[in-house]
Amino acid sequence: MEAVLLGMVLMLSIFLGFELIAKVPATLHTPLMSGANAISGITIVGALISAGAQLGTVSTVLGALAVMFATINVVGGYLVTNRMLSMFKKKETGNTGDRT
Amino acid sequence: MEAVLLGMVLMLSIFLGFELIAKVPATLHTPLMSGANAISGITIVGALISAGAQLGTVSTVLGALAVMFATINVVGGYLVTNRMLSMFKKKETGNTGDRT
Amino acid sequence: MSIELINVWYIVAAALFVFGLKQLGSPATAVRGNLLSSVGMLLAVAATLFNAEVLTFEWIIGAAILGAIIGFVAAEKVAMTSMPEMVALFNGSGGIASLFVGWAALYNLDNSTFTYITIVLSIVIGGLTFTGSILAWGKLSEVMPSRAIVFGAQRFVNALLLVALLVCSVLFCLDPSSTSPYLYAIVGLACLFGVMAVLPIGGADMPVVISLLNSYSGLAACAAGFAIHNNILIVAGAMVGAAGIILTNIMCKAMNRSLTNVLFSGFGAAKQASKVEGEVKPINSEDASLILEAAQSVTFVPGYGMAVAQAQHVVRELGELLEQNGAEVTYAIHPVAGRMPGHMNVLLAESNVPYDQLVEMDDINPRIDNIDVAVVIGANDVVNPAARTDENSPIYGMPIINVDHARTVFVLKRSMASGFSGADNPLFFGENTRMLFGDAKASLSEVISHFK
Amino acid sequence: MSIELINVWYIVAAALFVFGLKQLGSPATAVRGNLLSSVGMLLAVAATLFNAEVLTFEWIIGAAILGAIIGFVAAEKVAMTSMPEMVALFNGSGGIASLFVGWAALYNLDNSTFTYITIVLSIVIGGLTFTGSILAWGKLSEVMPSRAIVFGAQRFVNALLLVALLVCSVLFCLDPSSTSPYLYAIVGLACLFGVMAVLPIGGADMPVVISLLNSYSGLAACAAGFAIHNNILIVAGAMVGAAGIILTNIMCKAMNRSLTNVLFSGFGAAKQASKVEGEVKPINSEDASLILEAAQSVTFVPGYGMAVAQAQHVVRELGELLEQNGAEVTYAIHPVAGRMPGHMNVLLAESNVPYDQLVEMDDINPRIDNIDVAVVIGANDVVNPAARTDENSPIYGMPIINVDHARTVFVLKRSMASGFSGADNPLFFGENTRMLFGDAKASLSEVISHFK
Amino acid sequence: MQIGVPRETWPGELRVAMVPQNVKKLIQLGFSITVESGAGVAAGFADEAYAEAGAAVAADHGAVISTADVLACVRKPKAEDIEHLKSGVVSISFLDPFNEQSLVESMASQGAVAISMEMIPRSTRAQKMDALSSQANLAGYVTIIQASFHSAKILPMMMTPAGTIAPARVFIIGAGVAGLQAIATAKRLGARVEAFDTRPVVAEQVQSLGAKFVEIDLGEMGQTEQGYATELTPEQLELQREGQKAVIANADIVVTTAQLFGRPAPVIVGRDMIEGMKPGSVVIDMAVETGGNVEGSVLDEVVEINGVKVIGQGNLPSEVAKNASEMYSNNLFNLLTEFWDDESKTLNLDPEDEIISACVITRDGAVVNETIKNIYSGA
Amino acid sequence: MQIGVPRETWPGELRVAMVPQNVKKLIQLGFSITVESGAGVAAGFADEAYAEAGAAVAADHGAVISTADVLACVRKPKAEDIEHLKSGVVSISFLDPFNEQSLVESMASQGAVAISMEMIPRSTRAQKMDALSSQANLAGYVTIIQASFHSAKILPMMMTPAGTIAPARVFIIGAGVAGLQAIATAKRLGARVEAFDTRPVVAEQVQSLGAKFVEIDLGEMGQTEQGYATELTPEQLELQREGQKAVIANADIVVTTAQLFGRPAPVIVGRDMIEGMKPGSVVIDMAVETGGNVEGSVLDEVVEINGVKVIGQGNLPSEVAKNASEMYSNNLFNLLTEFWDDESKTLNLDPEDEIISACVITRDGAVVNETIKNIYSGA
Ligand SMILES: NC(=O)c1ccc[n+]([C@@H]2O[C@H](COP(=O)([O-])OP(=O)(O)OC[C@H]3O[C@@H](n4cnc5c(N)ncnc54)[C@H](OP(=O)(O)O)[C@@H]3O)[C@@H](O)[C@H]2O)c1
Ligand SMILES: NC(=O)c1ccc[n+]([C@@H]2O[C@H](COP(=O)([O-])OP(=O)(O)OC[C@H]3O[C@@H](n4cnc5c(N)ncnc54)[C@H](OP(=O)(O)O)[C@@H]3O)[C@@H](O)[C@H]2O)c1
Ligand SMILES: NC(=O)c1ccc[n+]([C@@H]2O[C@H](COP(=O)([O-])OP(=O)(O)OC[C@H]3O[C@@H](n4cnc5c(N)ncnc54)[C@H](O)[C@@H]3O)[C@@H](O)[C@H]2O)c1
Ligand SMILES: NC(=O)c1ccc[n+]([C@@H]2O[C@H](COP(=O)([O-])OP(=O)(O)OC[C@H]3O[C@@H](n4cnc5c(N)ncnc54)[C@H](O)[C@@H]3O)[C@@H](O)[C@H]2O)c1
Repeated sequence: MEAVLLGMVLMLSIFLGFELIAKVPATLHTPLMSGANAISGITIVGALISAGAQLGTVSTVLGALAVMFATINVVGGYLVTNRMLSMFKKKETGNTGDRT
Repeated sequence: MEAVLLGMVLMLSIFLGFELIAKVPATLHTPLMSGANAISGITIVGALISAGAQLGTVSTVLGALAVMFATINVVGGYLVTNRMLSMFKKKETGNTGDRT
Repeated sequence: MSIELINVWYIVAAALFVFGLKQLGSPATAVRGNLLSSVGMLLAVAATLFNAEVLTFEWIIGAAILGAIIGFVAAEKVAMTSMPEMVALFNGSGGIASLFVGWAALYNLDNSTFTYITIVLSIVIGGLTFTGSILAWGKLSEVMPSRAIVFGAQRFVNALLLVALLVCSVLFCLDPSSTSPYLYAIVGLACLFGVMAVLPIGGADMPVVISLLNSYSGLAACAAGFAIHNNILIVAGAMVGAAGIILTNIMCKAMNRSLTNVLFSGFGAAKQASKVEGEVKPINSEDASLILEAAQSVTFVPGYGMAVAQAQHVVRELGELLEQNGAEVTYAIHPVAGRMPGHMNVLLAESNVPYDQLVEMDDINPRIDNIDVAVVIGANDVVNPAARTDENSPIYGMPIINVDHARTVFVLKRSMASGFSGADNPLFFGENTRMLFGDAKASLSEVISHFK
Repeated sequence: MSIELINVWYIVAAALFVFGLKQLGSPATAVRGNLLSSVGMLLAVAATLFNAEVLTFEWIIGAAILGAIIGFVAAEKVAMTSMPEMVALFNGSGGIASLFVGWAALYNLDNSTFTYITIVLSIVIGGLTFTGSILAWGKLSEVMPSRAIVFGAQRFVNALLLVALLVCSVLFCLDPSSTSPYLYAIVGLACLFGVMAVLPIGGADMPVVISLLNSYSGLAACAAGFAIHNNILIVAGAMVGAAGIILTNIMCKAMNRSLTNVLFSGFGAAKQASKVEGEVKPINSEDASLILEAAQSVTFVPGYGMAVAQAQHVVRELGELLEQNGAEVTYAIHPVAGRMPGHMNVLLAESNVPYDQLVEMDDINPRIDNIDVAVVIGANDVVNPAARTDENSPIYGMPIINVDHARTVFVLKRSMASGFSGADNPLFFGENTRMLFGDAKASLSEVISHFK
Repeated sequence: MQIGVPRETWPGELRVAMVPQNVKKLIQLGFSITVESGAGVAAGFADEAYAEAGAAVAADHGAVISTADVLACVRKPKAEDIEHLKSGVVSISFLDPFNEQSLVESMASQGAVAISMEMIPRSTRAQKMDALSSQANLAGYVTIIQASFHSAKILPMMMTPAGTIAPARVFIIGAGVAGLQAIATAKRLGARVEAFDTRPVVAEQVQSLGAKFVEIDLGEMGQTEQGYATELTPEQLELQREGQKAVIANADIVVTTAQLFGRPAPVIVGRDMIEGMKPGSVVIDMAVETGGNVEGSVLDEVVEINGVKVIGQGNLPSEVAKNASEMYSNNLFNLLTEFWDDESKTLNLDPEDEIISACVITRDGAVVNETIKNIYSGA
Repeated sequence: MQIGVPRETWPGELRVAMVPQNVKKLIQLGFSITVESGAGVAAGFADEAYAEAGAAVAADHGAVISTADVLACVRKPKAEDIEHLKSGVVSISFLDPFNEQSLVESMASQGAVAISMEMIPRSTRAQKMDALSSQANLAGYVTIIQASFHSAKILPMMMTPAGTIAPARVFIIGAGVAGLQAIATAKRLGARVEAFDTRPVVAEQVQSLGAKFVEIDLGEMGQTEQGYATELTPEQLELQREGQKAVIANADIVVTTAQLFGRPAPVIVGRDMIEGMKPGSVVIDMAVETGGNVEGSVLDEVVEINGVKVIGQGNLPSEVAKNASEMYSNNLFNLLTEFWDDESKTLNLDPEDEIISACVITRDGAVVNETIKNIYSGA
């Protein structure tokens, strides 16, 4: 039953993802991509569980590796996105550097 | 756990509902309301379960009543919506009868 | 069918609802959207019938057939003009159905407190949706007086009702049982509250109320879903609930009202009968575009401000958009508008406004009562009703374009400043006047951008 | 913390992701959006640490600190201009993390077949995201040649790879074990496939590829979520996956390409070097508006068709919009455009185009190479390159406005019909030409409506 | 009441004070009207049209004058007609009371109620009777038509196979009613238009027509309550001439409209400036009748100075006599109906009314208008 | 090579064949240029400007004529000048070869290469040399300026306190180059414009300027390869006049531009139609020089018929002599540079070239142009 519920969750999430990114100005494409990339680092949650669950050394090592990579993704992703966005705040219609 | 999962489902559904009805032309307000009303007749599913579950006469009678009312809502709702919409097809910019 | 398989079907049904709702939002796909969502409903119902818990069918079949016939006949027979009240009735049935589902769920054996709370919610929301919808129907179909019904202690009574409802609910949840007296109290109070909530709302605001109640009936279904742990009820109910709220909000905006204003203006009216005057009602460009979209006749009244803003091109553009939208568009030119004779003509000719859409003051005034929206673009003195009414005004006696007689007036200017003559303008405080502040060209461009 | 409570926090985190993504879509709120979503991430991580299954922390802390330092340094040190490659690298780490999570999940004891399938999915998608991203980084940072790399049997090799991957996956699922040799085969093949998929794509298309890989890494997380039955992974992963697909699509449109064209044009190029000519590439108004939005210099080239369509007002309006958007806008007037001397001047003056934006043919031609988009509005003969190149053309020798030298050319006309002189126009088949068919006024109005 | 509409005899005057359309309406209100034969011909209104509208057409000038209760003229009545006027006659015309003391006084002694159309106040309420504005408006249009007629250059820009013609540069000095209409007309024809006025408030009005306002700092400036400009000091005038020099040198067409109500016009374009202009350019002096804004301009003549045509055409509204007559006639009609008492069928010229008190110059045998009285007694 | 630019002596001709701007460029290319003193004055180009541009200014007309290798004129050379021409001189002008047989023949016998600017083909390539178009374009503008100058009505609409003035109705007959520019100018001034042409293809062009095309069914119609209209049969002309009647009666301004290349213009506006118009209206006959489209029009005069002014002003481009000269001069410049051989510093007038074969009338002592030869031998 839980798997099915998760299916419902999946379906709703996909729709929501589609709807959210309906009309985005071109200048935001790169930051948006980067921001979404940071969110996809959510796999860190899985990594944490794997690394912490003590299912054997291999599993723990794999988990730890996963934690490291996922952390890179999360930390780097959010920071980079933030840097990109703070560029916009300064010069409002800055069309440079974000031509996609 | 399941209740929590349902909570997740709830959250996603609400967001999705918000996102879906972003910009709707005025002419469609009434049909859209009517169409949404038909969907809210989904309570029929609950009614069916209540009516069929044999948890005692009271429950069954309540369920049956619920089935009846919900059916009215569903059948009437869809049909009425359809009638409204078929009006539009005929005269494209028919601004009459749908001023909200 | 296993409960898992049923739920897979529910996912499909939910997806169909999503598609359906989405497509209902655009004229080109609305019919298809309605069809999709009805297929989803069929799927959901069919899958449910395979539910292992569903044992007897006699009751179900009887009730369903009865309901289907009633629904069908009602939907087919109703005149096109009384659709809204019909929707109200259907909505009411949905509400009471949720109430019953919640109630019936009390007879389940293994309910947790959380479940009881959701049961109470489904009963309360279902009940008030039911009676509220019936009342809305009554007002719309003029079975009962459609005006706002208000009496002195209304606010107080309503507050009391709410408190009572809350208390009963808590007491019930503390000791839930299908025979608890609080149960009946809750049902009764909820129904009563539905009536009380709709009573003070006038007939003209009913579509908004119905939309709101529609949102509630979705929430009721959602609550019922929690009560019986049913997925599809939660998804569909929540989605409709959210969509309904948004839609209600859009409709309020199109009427140039706020939701609180719609719901509570009745109360306000009871207490302070004639305080309306002297209040400036600003409007934003988005709401303005919604109102213009619904208008069937629009007249533009340009003045010196249009020239200052060099807004003639955007004016014509908006005019063309409105015409394409089916509205009748005219440009009413006051002889002294602007700062030189024929000032407006020069500008409107430049922007290619057809000569036959220009009308003189004497031609527009007799029919201005039938104009849905008069858009005053940077004009002031030439639409100043003080010229008719205020003997002390420096422009008393000058004939003006009586935009204040139009159904709605938009005034586009940057501030409350007066015009050439320096006279104060009571038009800005009119009941049916909305001020769209800002440079006329910028404001109109925004209005146009909202007009897709 | 109970698993239920953790999941409640997950719900909150998911809601924050939704808000975050939504707000990232608008310049005014993007910064806040990113913040919200990072708070969501923090919540999710924190809640997870309370998970009863998480027993040891040493590994975690070490790995996390290492990862955080790397991520921080990389993000802070990277030059503004090499952001895209940095995003690619981060994305790759996400991919390989998913691969590891899936792999580690093999060591769970009570996996169902369904779970094994999702494990394989998370490994495959994670793996190809990883190598694909690394390669994309390589191409962008010019560590390796950025051009499309193609070789003869590429298609065949790729097909073979896919089949092998599929076979191994099936075999693995039939007899899943953490020591199955198929597991290693799957990992290897997935990584190889990632490389092969990105190899034939040119450097200029990399942003699209990164966006697509980004979507994949979301899907990998989602698959990993199923593998370990974790809610938030599914929600966030699926949402990012869907958003990524949409975004990829938008980006393709803004580049005036289709996704398949981006992904497979390299293959095509390998086989048929010079077939490009003779093909008319239509464009729709929405895509045209996306391209115009990104342009920094736009020149309009009006011709007789603008006059026929009476499109002068919309032209000016679009010009103004583009200027507000930061683009430099000019109107290049050919001396014989239209049907009488000065025809274009009359119309553009009517619509109030400032005189200093009008440029003569001899002034625009030397700098037309630097124009991002030349918009040809109902002109034909005056932009016909045959006048330069084709001695047999009736207009051979007439100087023309060399719009074919601009980076992109839009031609707005109703058909492929020729102009006054009856000469065929090779411009319409140009590599950088897009035809926007339809009445010029209608087309431009549509373009404007997409320009919010 | 009997309205008399004599034929205008002023040299070059083509307008008529009342057009058939208004004749008809006035007769419906209860007036009776006599029109001198041929009065409207020059403006395009034949005697038959008047007859059709219900007026009596009389060949005898004297009869029209002597039977009228209301005498409707464009120009001031001739001195020799005054003695034939009925006592109590309401005489409406551009009376020019500032310069016509003897005429005004003879009208007073004849017992006429002399209304001077120039003196209609410039209030929002009186605008429909404001003939000065209605005629100035047309005059502004005419200046540009005249200028383009005489110019060796076309006004619009043209990019053609035979080269690009730059738009003409037009400079308008004085942006009152006439100046604004001149701006609008020149803009319509595609010229680049610049304008200057001593009243800073009009800068916005100039821009509202899409033209450029030339900024010249003259120090403290003002306008009277009526919206008329105050006179410049000699220093200010010098500043203005200095500031305009460059603009004039670049201009293909210069139009001066700077009139000062009741006073001679200031000279603001000197010979030196004209000599600085390109040959083939045109200067139009709208104020030529009140002394001229342009040095060397001659009334009703086109003078050529160094290849520059200086046009001193007077009575510009008369150039579009048909529309000018219609508008003047409408002004008169609005004036008459505003004060017409429908019951007693008389004109009710209440001396307290602010319009009446401003525009009625003589009444009951005396000069009653305050401004005029002051000037006469001062002079 | 020596270019001679004599002063134009044709009565009323204010244009000059070469303006200083082009003089400069031609000298850079290797020409030398002599300009007769005073040649450009009427168009606004002083002798000093020519001198500054590098031309020699000669007071002696004879010298300019006799030294020239290329003679650049607006109008055809005077008969008495022909004998002084160098043999082999290239003479460029509006030669009017259809009507000037003896002049053309004397030029032939003098050995001149006579280029007729009227005969430049109307191909897209030749458009930059097409003086007929460039001058017709300006003439179209001038017609409306003249019409509004003479009209008793203003062209734009005005809604004013003194009543609403309806926009003038303008009817343009013949929408060629001049007619289209007339439409554009009248539209600019705010008139309601209608137009008619016998060639149905121009309906779209008329609409592209925002004017209305009057539909009159004349049966089968056509145009020549060059885009000129074919002549109407008498029945068709009658149909046209019938169809136009109502439009003309309503019009305030009528402009006729219907010329037929090389043939007398058809009479399309009869006296009856003029009499049907309102007094104060204006009719402009652009074809007056080739016989006139309007019955009663007189060259260079304003005739009044029943209160309607019929204007027969000839040589309209000369009214805006400055721009007209610039454009004509540009056309000449384009012609010269198109065939200038930069190495040999000579004009290379290849008889095979389609432009040269069309516009060169005489060469090597004979009339070489096919069309003209046929007409002369036919006549
Ligand atoms: N027609 C003539 O010949 C003539 C000649 C002289 C005087 N007048 C007088 O002028 C007046 C004409 O009346 P009217 O209604 O046209 O003008 P008005 O009464 O002068 O009012 C113009 C209004 O436009 C607004 N405005 C100015 N710039 C604006 C901008 N950029 N965007 C939006 N609004 C702007 C101003 O309000 P904000 O400042 O709040 O924006 C002002 O209240 C009459 O009193 C008339 O007597 C007429
Ligand atoms: N300037 C002059 O004085 C003059 C005088 C006479 C002739 N000419 C000649 O005219 C030509 C001018 O060149 P040009 O480039 O301006 O015009 P063109 O070559 O005639 O081309 C005009 C184009 O506009 C398109 N069009 C027509 N109506 C349209 C509408 N409503 N919406 C969108 N497109 C429309 C037509 O294509 P579709 O049918 O496919 O839409 C046509 O190909 C030259 O050959 C010139 O020699 C010029
Ligand atoms: N209230 C009303 O309804 C109404 C009606 C008509 C006119 N008006 C106003 O009255 C004002 C005067 O109108 P008018 O056209 O009759 O004025 P006018 O004919 O007396 O003067 C013409 C213009 O010349 C300007 N001027 C004077 N000396 C100048 C100088 N040395 N250099 C440059 N410019 C100089 C004046 O400021 C004025 O704008 C205008 O502002 C007009 O808007 C108001
Ligand atoms: N290819 C080119 O580049 C080029 C250059 C210049 C002109 N042209 C074309 O050549 C054509 C002729 O131009 P033009 O102005 O020199 O012609 P024109 O001066 O010979 O004639 C003027 C117009 O009068 C019309 N006309 C003739 N008889 C008429 C009648 N009875 N009633 C009404 N109208 C009548 C003609 O059709 C023509 O449009 C135009 O279509 C023009 O576009 C082409």
